[in-house]
Amino acid sequence: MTAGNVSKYVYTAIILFLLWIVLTSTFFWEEILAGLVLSAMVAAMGYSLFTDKGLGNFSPKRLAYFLVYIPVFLWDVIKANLDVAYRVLSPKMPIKPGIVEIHTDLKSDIAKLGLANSITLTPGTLTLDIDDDRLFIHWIYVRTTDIKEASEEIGGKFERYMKVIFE
Amino acid sequence: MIYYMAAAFLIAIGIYALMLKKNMIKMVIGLSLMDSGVNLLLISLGYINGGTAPILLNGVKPQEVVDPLPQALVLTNVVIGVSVTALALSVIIRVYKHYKTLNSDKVRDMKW
Amino acid sequence: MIKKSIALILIAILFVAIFFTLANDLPFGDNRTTTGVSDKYIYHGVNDTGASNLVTAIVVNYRGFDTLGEVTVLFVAATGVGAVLYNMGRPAGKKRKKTEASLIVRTGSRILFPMMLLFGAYIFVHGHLTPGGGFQGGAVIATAFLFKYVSDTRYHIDHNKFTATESVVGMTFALVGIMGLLLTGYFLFNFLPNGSPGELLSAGIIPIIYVAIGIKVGAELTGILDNMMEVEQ
Amino acid sequence: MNFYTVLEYIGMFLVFVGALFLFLGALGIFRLPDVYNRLQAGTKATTLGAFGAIIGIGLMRPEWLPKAILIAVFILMTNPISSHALARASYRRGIKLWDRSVVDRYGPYLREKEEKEGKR
Amino acid sequence: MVNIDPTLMIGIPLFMGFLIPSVAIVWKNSPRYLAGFTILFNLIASTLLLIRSLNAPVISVLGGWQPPYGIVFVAGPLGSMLALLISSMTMLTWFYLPPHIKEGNETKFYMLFILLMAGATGMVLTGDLFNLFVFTEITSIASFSLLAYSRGKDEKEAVEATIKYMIIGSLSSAFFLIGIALLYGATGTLNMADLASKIPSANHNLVMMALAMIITGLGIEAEMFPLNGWTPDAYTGATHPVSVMFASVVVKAGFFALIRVVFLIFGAATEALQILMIFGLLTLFVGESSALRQTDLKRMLAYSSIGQMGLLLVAFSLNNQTALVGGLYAMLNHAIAKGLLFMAAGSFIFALGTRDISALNGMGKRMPVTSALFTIGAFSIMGLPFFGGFISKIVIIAGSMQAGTEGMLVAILILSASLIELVYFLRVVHRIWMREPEDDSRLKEAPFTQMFPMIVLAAFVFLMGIYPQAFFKVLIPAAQELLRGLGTMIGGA
Amino acid sequence: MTFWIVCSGIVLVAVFLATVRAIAGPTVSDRLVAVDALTTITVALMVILGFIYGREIYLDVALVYAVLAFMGVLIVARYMEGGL
Amino acid sequence: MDYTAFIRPEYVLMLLFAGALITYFAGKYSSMARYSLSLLFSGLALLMVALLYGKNTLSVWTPSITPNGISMYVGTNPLTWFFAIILASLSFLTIMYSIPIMKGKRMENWFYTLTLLLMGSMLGVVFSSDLLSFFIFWEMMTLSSYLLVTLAGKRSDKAALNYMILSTMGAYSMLTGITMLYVHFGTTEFSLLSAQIPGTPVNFLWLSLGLVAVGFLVKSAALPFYVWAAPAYSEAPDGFTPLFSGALSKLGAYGLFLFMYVIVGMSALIGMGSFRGVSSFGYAIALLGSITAFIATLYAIREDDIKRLLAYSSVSQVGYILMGLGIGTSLSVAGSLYHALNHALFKTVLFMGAGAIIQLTGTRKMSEMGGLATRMPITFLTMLISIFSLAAIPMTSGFGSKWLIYEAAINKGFVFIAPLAFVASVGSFLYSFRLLQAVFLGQLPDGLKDAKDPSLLVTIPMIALTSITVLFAIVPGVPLGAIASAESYMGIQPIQVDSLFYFRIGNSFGAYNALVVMTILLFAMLVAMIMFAFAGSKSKKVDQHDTYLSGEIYEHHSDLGLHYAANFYRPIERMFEPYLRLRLERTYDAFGRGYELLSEGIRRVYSGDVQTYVYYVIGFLGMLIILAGWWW
Ligand code: NA
Ligand code: NA
Repeated sequence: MTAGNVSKYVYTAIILFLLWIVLTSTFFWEEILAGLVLSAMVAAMGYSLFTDKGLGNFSPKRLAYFLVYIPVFLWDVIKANLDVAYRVLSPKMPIKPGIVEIHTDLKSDIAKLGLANSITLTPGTLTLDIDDDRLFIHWIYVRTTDIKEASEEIGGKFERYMKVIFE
Repeated sequence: MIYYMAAAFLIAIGIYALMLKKNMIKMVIGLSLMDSGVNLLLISLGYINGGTAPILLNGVKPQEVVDPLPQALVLTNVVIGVSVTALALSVIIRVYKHYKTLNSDKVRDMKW
Repeated sequence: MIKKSIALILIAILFVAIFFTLANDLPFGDNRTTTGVSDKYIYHGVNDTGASNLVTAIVVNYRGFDTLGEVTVLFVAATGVGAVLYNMGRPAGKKRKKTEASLIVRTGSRILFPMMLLFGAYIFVHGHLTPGGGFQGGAVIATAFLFKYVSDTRYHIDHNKFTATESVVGMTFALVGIMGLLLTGYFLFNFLPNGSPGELLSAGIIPIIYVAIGIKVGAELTGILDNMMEVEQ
Repeated sequence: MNFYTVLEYIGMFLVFVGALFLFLGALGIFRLPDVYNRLQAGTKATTLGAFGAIIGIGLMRPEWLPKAILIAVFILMTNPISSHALARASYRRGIKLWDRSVVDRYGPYLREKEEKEGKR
Repeated sequence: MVNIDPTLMIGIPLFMGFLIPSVAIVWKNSPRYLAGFTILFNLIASTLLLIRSLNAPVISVLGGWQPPYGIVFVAGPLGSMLALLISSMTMLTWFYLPPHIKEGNETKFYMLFILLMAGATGMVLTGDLFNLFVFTEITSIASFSLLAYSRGKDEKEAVEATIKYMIIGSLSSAFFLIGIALLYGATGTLNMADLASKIPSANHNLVMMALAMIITGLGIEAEMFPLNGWTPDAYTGATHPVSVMFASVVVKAGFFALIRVVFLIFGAATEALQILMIFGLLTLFVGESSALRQTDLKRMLAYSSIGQMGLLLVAFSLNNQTALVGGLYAMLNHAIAKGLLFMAAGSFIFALGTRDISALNGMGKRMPVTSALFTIGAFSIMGLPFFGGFISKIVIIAGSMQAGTEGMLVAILILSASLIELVYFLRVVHRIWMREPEDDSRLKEAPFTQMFPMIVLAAFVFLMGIYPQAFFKVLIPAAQELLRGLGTMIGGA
Repeated sequence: MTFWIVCSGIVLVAVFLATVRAIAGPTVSDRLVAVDALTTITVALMVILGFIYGREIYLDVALVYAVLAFMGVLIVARYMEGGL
Repeated sequence: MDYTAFIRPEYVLMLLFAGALITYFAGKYSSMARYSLSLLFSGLALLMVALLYGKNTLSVWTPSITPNGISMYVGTNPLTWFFAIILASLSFLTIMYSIPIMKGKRMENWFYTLTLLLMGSMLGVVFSSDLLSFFIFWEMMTLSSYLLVTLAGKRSDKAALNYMILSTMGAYSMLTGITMLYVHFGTTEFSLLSAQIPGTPVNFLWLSLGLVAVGFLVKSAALPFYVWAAPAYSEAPDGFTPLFSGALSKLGAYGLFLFMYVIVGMSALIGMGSFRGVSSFGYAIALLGSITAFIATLYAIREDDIKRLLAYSSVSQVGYILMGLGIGTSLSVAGSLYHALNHALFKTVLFMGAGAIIQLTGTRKMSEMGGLATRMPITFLTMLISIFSLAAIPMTSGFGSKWLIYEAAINKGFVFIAPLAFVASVGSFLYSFRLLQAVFLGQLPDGLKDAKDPSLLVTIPMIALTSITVLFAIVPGVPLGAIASAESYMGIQPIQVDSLFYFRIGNSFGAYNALVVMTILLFAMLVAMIMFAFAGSKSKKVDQHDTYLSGEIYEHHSDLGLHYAANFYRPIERMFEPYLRLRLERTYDAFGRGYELLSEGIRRVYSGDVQTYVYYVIGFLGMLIILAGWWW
């Protein structure tokens, strides 16, 4: 077992154990013990794919970015939701849908997933597919069909966070 | 009462699928529907007005809970239903391989 | 047409019969008989078995034998699916001729898979405390594996490992039953202390059985999925 | 007005907003013209709605909060995945865009890819 | 004397069922021997159980919860006898298996095989209605799987039969469960003895509705007309040893379940008995008449089985001791003789490559031993003297005569059906011995391992014909048990 | 109490609208979109009901339901694009 | 050592069953062993049966075999012995006769095994002293005789199957009746049963006795069950037919004697209703017997096939036996028993002779035979005497028995039975004459120029039986003595037998003195023969094909039906043609075919479509639900 794998395994086990604590919401020793055993067992079954970086994910910078990203993202989501709400409620339904292409510089799959999900969750845009660095986005109100512009408009902000958090 | 109605309705729908749908997958779905109906029937049998789930934690009193036995039976029956459905679908895969159809009318080499 | 009307008449008869029998003779909401057995479960279940979840108390303890039977049903069905679909799969090592899943789904499965496994484990470990149980937990575990299949056309399980796991947990369940017989003269007798209700290590043999069932069901359902996924159209 | 009461009111607010968004999402699904647009509404608004409602309940019952967050986060992680999968599958299955859609970059890409694979 | 707890007859097969696949990974041929060992265990256990239960019913409380709160196993003479029948027929079929199951996954076959036995054993021993449902499902699902096992030439028919059987079988289990639910709603209990004591005071409508559901549900398993559409296909499509298991084990357990529910729970409700009587007679005639015109050997045997099940239904619904003893005797005889017939037919078909009856011309010269064994089975089913079927026939007739004028009519109908049966079996036997074969070559007889079970069965057919007292020793208490009802046996709680 | 009635009422209207789409279609995808939304709504509703009845166990149910529903939609989607 | 300890009926049966088994295995390897063993076993059995004369035994031969602890009994008594000795001797002689006749035939080894088995089961039927063993042996007898018929190969298939089906039908009817008796009285042993009979409801007796009688009437080939007989007798292997017709056909009569007179008893029988002092039940039997005798005679007259002719003759003669049996007077019962004996003697000889001739000529058509009298003198002579006996020509024992039966019928003034019997008797004279004429007289066909008598193994049994026929004609007291004791066993007033040579039955009407009648008739015959001898030179010899050709000589075209024998009794046939066309066989065939057709329809219920089955299930449940609402 390489050092990288150990790191991945430990990271996975820790995340799973945290998940367990959240699930049980108790600190009885029995539950903790069960959580440790089960996390260790389950981690063994999935650690190799669960993470690319292993314990590297716990670097303070990443964590900090992650914590900042949450409110930023939520705010975007709420903003965009209001936008969609307006379009849905408006009797004329002011929509101008279409599928545009955008590009990303992200390399890691997990980062791309983060990006794609963020885009999807942000109302108005929906990730249809990813192929390498090309993302196809269904846009409820197409403002531009240019790849560069669209990339910045749709995913730019998220991409910057993702780059730090996952790469 | 609506539960009884729903249970009877599910059973009836299941039988409807069995009697009038030629597609064998739909027939199997009909069986599953019937099964759900039966499960619902069992659950509703054990209900008491104002009853709650029979888990005696957080100060729930025995008088307040619904009859746990039908629920236990349903748990068992659900698994049985899943098993049968899985097996039926696998068999249908093989039927399809040989007959190239799922129409029950056509799958009748053996008769009389 | 005649066929359809006959069908509809029969269905109507059945519907009316079932519904009105229930409605008239088992008035909804107040038919928990006091002469029946359930009062025993409701009033003494927690003391008898140590499980706060009375359904669990019944499923694993009072009527544990049904559950053993139910595990067997699933086992038989899984074996049956294997036997039915035997030799219908793709040749070893060949990938299924199917559209690949997108990167999003694939990557999603990488992250969610271990989490779902842990959910499953959580559910069957707490079976005696929550509405979950071995089957539900097992189903979640199988769902995790299903996610794998759905997101990766090359995915396949290690049959030997699964078989061995299934065997061990299955035998554990049977052995717990036989141990009860040997120790007390009753098959499936709860020979462990009940502990205090509500805690993880309570309810005697129930958690052991539920863990066994959980793993078994998970493996079993996964086996069924594997068999079905491997079928070459 | 103690801390818990405040939390409870915040929670109630969140639940109410959540419910509203659930309604908006459903309305979007009901009203919008094609699968893709409906997905837009369905994913976003309902996810946010559910998120709000669940967190809101968590705030009203703080001992449930961890589990509530877990559920909410799970929804947040899975809903975009399933929506994406649905959209992709719909497109590949040939479900057309709304006829007043303005641009389609995905169709040409798919044809191009098919040709490449066909050559191989 | 060693006592083996009846629950182990379920526990051990389950344990072994779980064990077999793992051991098979390292030792490929182990499933056969492990299965054989398991069956042997059950055989020994059921023999001991039968001996014990003749003195007093053996009651095994599962999990230590006294009835009606827990599940009980109640092994009276009747249940134990059936358990013994099941394990011994499974054992004999085990000998017969090898060449017939080569095409598929043998490990899985053996797992299903012992689980089928366990399921059927559970069906006859359990004293709890819902548990009966669970075991019925185990048995059914194992049967479905074994039925679909055929590969090669018969595969197409096997899967067709399986899907039919599955659809009808699942329908039956749904109705059975509705019946159970209604009974639970009416009485609040699932223990059979407890039910028996509570039903008289329970809501009559509910009980009757439950009865209708249960008769429909279990009638399918018991091959009652018109619920038996699946039967001929299943017998025909199954690989030969599985047909044997169907005729000798599965249907017997299903039939027993039906009878037990009607007799024990409903205290031999006269309405139910009338229904069983009428449909028993119909089953008898439809089965025998359909067999009359068959050109397919296995299908003919299948219809004959249906007819025999009808006979059993009639015998049991006569509801007097003589008829019950006769019915039980017929049940045993049919299990043994029809098992023998299916085995011999399997050997014929295996050697000839066709199920066509006309191919049997002159088989007496080409496969003399198998032909002789087939003939013995046929004679027993036909009810010729010195074979088991004779005794069962005359005892059933005697029983029906006790039922007054209607009984007389029943006797005449039974005998008329018996005449039809005689005709078509005679035609086959006649072909085998009296016709000249088209191809005079000797065919290879089955190997001794396969011959052995057939010879044992033939010996039993004879034994039943010439020394019936041995069997009456068990059957008379068994019939009395049925007549008495379970209610008085373990008295509710 | 009024609050819960109002909230439930809003959610029920949502359920109704989504159900209409689920029945009306017109394509399988449309129905599936509606079902997907319905499952999300249901999860939220379960949590709310758990609060109303004061039983934490509803949360466990909701979690399992969320997992299974997600997989359900995903499977159908993959099936539609020929990925199974 | 006291050998008499072994002279018990159960040992006879064991000997024969073991013998059958031994013969089968030994016979597989050596034909000599097969012949000698079967002769040995049957001979030994015959000897033991003979030594049983005058004994009365009853013993349990099995432990209880039913749930209620029924045991099985065998025993012997005068009635039993009378039938047993006939059966045993015929069996023995038939085996002897079969050795040359069956040589090299299909499944020869099985023939001997089955014959021994049949002998055992026939003796079992008469020895059994309870209902159950009676029925078991009866079934065994049916089965082994069925198998013997099928030995003839494919041509006998249909006949054998019909025989089996009808027999089984009869047996099941019998079983129903037997079970009624058992369930009503709680015992199966004959003497215990008969002790309980008085006071039994009449309806019950009618029903049970009627059901039982059906079985016997089938075996006796009485109306309306005779349809199996002609094909089965004629298609059976030649070695088996004599036994089949001579011995086996008597068991129906035995069964009737047993149930009517031994078990139910005369008084209870009369109690069931009577007609001119004869029990109604018996009258019905007698009536059936007489009609059977009449109709079968008509068929026999038409037959060209020698075995079929004899077969119909058997049916007709058994009809006489039933007639006497049914009337139930001292005279008629004696006649019936006596006729059973006579028929066994002469019909066996006739079938043996026919078998020998068929083997020789390779045909069963009488129209292809002729002129064999000189080539086969022994066969001719034995058959001639038997034919006389069959035709009841005075001076033969056949005359005596028929005379007794007529007299009984006339005595009772049965205006229907007596004339029928008389006409039948005339008929039997007609076909006997045809047989005689067609086979032995006239010209010899070209193929048969070097025909000669069969081997000693064939002729010895024929001579032996013929000698007995002749002997009993002279000393009727010997058989009648045995008959008288059988009658007294049955509770019927026995006929008086004064001495071996002379008997006289006193009654209100008159007396029959065998010696006197015989002497007178013998004298008349002599006169006739002398007249024929004198006139012989004046008679013209006519070719057998000369019937319709006005003396013009044609080539022999027997296939044109121009042979003398082909339309021998054309005028009589023409008379009955319309009635004979309504053959009962057609009805049975139509029923059989109809049922098969019905079955073909019934099995369409299994349509193969699972959905249909779902309809059945739901329909069934719907019906139950409706019933549940309606009945309950
Ligand atoms: Na649980
Ligand atoms: Na979702």
